[in-house]
Amino acid sequence: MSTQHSNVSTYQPVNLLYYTLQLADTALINGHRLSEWCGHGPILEQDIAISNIALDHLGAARSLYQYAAEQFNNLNEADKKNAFSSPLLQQVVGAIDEDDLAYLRDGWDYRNLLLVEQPNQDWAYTIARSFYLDTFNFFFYRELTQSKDKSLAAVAEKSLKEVTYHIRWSSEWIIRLGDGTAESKERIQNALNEYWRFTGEMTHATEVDNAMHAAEIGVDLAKVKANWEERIAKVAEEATLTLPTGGWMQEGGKEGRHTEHLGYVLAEMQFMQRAYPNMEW
Amino acid sequence: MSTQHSNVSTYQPVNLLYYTLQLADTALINGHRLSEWCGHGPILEQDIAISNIALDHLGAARSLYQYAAEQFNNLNEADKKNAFSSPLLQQVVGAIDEDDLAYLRDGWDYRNLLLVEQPNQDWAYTIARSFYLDTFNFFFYRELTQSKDKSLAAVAEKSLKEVTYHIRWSSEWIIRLGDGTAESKERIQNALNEYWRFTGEMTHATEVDNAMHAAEIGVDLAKVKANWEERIAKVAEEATLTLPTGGWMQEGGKEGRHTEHLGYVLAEMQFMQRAYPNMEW
Amino acid sequence: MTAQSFEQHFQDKLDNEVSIEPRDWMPDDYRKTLIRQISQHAHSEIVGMLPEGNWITRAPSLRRKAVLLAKVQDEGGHGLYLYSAAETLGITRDEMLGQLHSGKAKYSSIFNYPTLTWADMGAVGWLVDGAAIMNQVPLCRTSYGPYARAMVRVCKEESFHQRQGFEIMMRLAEGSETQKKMAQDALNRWWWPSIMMFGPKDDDSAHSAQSMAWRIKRFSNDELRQKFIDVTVEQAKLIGLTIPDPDLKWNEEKGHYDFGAINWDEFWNVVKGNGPCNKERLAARQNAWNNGAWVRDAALAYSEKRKERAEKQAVDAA
Amino acid sequence: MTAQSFEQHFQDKLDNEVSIEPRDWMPDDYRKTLIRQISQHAHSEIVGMLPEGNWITRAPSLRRKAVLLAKVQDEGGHGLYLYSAAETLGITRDEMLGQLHSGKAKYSSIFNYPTLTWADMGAVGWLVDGAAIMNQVPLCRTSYGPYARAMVRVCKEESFHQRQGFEIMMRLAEGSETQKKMAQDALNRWWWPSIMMFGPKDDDSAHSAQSMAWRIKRFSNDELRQKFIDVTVEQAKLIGLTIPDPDLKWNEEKGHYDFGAINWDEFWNVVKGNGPCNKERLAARQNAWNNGAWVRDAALAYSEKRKERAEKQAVDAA
Repeated sequence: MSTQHSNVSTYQPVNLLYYTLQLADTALINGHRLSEWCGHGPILEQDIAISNIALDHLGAARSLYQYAAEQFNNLNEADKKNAFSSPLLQQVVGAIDEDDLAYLRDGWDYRNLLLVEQPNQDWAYTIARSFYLDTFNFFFYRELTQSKDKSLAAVAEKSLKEVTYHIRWSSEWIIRLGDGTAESKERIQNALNEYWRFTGEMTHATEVDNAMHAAEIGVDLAKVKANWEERIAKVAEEATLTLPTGGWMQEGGKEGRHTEHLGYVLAEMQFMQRAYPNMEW
Repeated sequence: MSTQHSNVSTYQPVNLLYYTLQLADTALINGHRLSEWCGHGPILEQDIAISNIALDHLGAARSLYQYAAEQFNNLNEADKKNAFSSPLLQQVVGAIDEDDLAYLRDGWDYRNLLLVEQPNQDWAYTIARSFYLDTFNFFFYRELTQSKDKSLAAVAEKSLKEVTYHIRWSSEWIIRLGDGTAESKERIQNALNEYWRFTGEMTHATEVDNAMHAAEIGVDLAKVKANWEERIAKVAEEATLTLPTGGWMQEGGKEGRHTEHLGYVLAEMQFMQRAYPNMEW
Repeated sequence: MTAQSFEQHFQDKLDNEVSIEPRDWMPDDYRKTLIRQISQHAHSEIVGMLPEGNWITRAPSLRRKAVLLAKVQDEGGHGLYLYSAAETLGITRDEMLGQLHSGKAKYSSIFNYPTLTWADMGAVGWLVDGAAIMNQVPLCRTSYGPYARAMVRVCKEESFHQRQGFEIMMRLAEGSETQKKMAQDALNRWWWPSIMMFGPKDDDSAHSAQSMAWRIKRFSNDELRQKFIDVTVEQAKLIGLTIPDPDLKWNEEKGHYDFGAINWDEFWNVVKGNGPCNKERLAARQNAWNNGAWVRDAALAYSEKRKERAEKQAVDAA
Repeated sequence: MTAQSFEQHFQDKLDNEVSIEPRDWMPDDYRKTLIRQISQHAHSEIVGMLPEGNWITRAPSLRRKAVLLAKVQDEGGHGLYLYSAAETLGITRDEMLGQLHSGKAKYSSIFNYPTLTWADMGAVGWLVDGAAIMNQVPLCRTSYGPYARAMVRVCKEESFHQRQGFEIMMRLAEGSETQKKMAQDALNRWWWPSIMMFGPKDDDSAHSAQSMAWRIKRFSNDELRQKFIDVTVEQAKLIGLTIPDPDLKWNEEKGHYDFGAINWDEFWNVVKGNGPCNKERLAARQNAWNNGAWVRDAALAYSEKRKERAEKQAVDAA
């Protein structure tokens, strides 16, 4: 992929890098969580389905990291030095690649949504997390196909096909659990309530979001928000569930301030690259 | 501490290093598992007690690692190169210290008993693990106070005081759970049965054990085994529990072949030293 | 004695700085206020084990790991002293824990912030324990005897913890670029929550006047906060860290630091349950309690069996 | 037709290499043997997800992570084909899973060994999938149609997995000293269990003769084992790894490798449940099943509600 944003005026290279990483990190960490189910699902067909979805997110993350690495390698030296605080990433000699971004950044350089780093707990919590995220992704990537940045637009185009399946899958599970047994209804209702506080961040614009939207690279989050709200309400109604409204929202993920869970995810995910540095696998 | 084994004839420096690490690694990993309870215990007094025991193990591990580091630093270059396979430990410039041994060795260089890397699961499993280990430690360290290696004898002397408390604590809990409610009896019986297969390794002599015993540095594991069996039988009887007998025993820990659990313990425990190398804390 | 003379007697003790003891008469509201305050303090110790407990398994050196584990364990011990002190007022530990788990009882809001890096172990020790000590030292002379005596033990250990925390920060501040950044980042995140630990401004503090009269409280929130800021700013300077308050300025005239506006919306929001970790902290305590139920049942059943057997033996022997 | 003519008809099909299909008559023992073999094979796929699943979250590169996750998912898919094939013989998936969870049904013992380093992902792919393919390719022509067709799909994917495993090993073998050691260590641990995958020696194999006659089995255990060894030894040479068998030697006369004595005590011990991970593997499957019970209940309840609603609508509309 090549960078196609020369015609954009309000654009700053580091903002585009961070914007790309928001998407990449969310995809990677979400894929990580979903992949933890592999071999442990409640029904064999669903074990396979959720692993498949994890693979989609991992694939999207890889495309985005490759693009982010390319951007980073094109930064001037001062921007390169300031882009990340992770010491091992700063020590990489020469060009960085997708794996350096995934395996050598510390938590404070990760820009994923807080929602996706929350633990799986049980099938209800996993479905609630996916439902909120998949619905967001669907409308977000639909907008992003119109990005002036051709690389992001291309990733969006590909992701949209996958997300169309994801949103159907998680919505159907919301309905099945909500309109299933008394136990499943209680469980999914609790999970939706618990994770509600992580949903505000998805459509609350950071400085990076605003800069990228102004540059017509990023999307209009207000528009995504309206669509997201309409859609989740519709599904919840069919599922005979009640969505929370308002309330305090937890934020910080897109700016590198995370919950206590991310540290454990990274300790596990990055262990090999850190214990066996500078090797080819 | 200084090395006091010049009068021992069948002695090899690397064997003493490995022997010391068997003890150090078992203490560290056991302390790690127990420390996971801190803040999550079933009763506040027991939360404090188990953290205290974890501290004892951590303290013993530190003394032993300090001694092991001293031994390693005195090895000839060929032995140094072959002692461990962990690349980052091999790259340490100059003398190594206790932290290098704890944080830069990979799983295959760890020599702890398999028993102690098993997850806490619940209070019953934790107590069963402690009961088997504490009883072993009590008789083992009692013998080790007679070691010709003055450093190990000194550690044993200090540990024995602590272990005398540990064995009382875990034995009392075995009795309390065994002779408590029907539920607690079932839980502790299951846990004792499940962890039985990791007990053979404690008193089954490896080449290193044999060499150190021959050199009058290490202890006679057959003697420890007899004492261990007698004591756990007595406690089990008072607890109205039935100990398993015979059966296949899992081994390998003392030679670096572990269960799948150790990798996760190390990924978490070593994360900082690996993500932020060469720093003082 | 008449009711009035009981009250007079109680007031005399207060006036003469004589301790009120468990069997002494005391006004109902004094008792209630103390139960609320001591149990809240005990809960804070217990919940306070969680944010620091989060780094025990990941401490960067064996020495730091041992010190941290010992510290968190001490907090459990403080909880124990304080629950015992509260029990002398006629409430059981189980009742107090029930109130914690149901959300009825509060604990210090500071523990609803996450510990995100190792530097947070420094910041928590330095700032949070530092603020706690400011609050607690005067309580060593509080009017209720068991509480005052518990606080003497607590304060001794807390000041040790505070020094350990400061030492962690100092080490980071003199370390690599990354370590410096880690230390500054932790200070940035913990500074404002720490100075909120002294509670609302005096004008907005609900219980203060009565508590002062009862000698349960001995200095006002704002006095203690000012003292903490004055001390801590100097310590930050010493190790080259920057307090994240652009309005912070030495006021020669007052002999104190002026500081910026506190975000009280955030404070009340966290108190209401919307802090970053309120749900996680409470869930962790509830899980420990619920998962431990069968263990407590077993311990109780066993001790009853033992008692019965001892009684039966005594009877048989008779 | 008489019972005898049913049997003759069945035998004719076998003799003429015509597939037996679900609705065809077949001897009870043929049916039982197939159910046992196919379900055991299906269970092996499902349990086989666990040792490799253990490294998905820790794979050392994003590419390797994606390939591994896809592979483990494929194994789930194989389980699905095979459960379906077994169901055509008149047993339900739940019955088969019940037998797995109770310990009545077996699965391949190889999955009771732990995966201790990343190199095990290479060794498992190369050796375990390699051995599986040797066993399974002949089953593509097995007499029972649904089983044969399932195996065609399975074998296509397995040979892909085997190449991926070998590629991991190759990369390690040409890497750093540590990587080479990792690869050799994995080969040392997986070699003997892999060659035990072909089952006991022909003399000691309980079901072999009848299975051969039924064309459920087409080559003997020892034939397949020899073939696997001959192929794999050459591959190990190619990447500079050493087979951990001092007795291994090319036998010019036989045109095969001679190899050392297999530790059958270990084999039977692991079959009996004493492998390093038997308890963990079974517990993982039981937990997945038990924790998923409410999910399956919900799915069933929902689909029944939907059906009822559809029927009611149909009635209302009529």
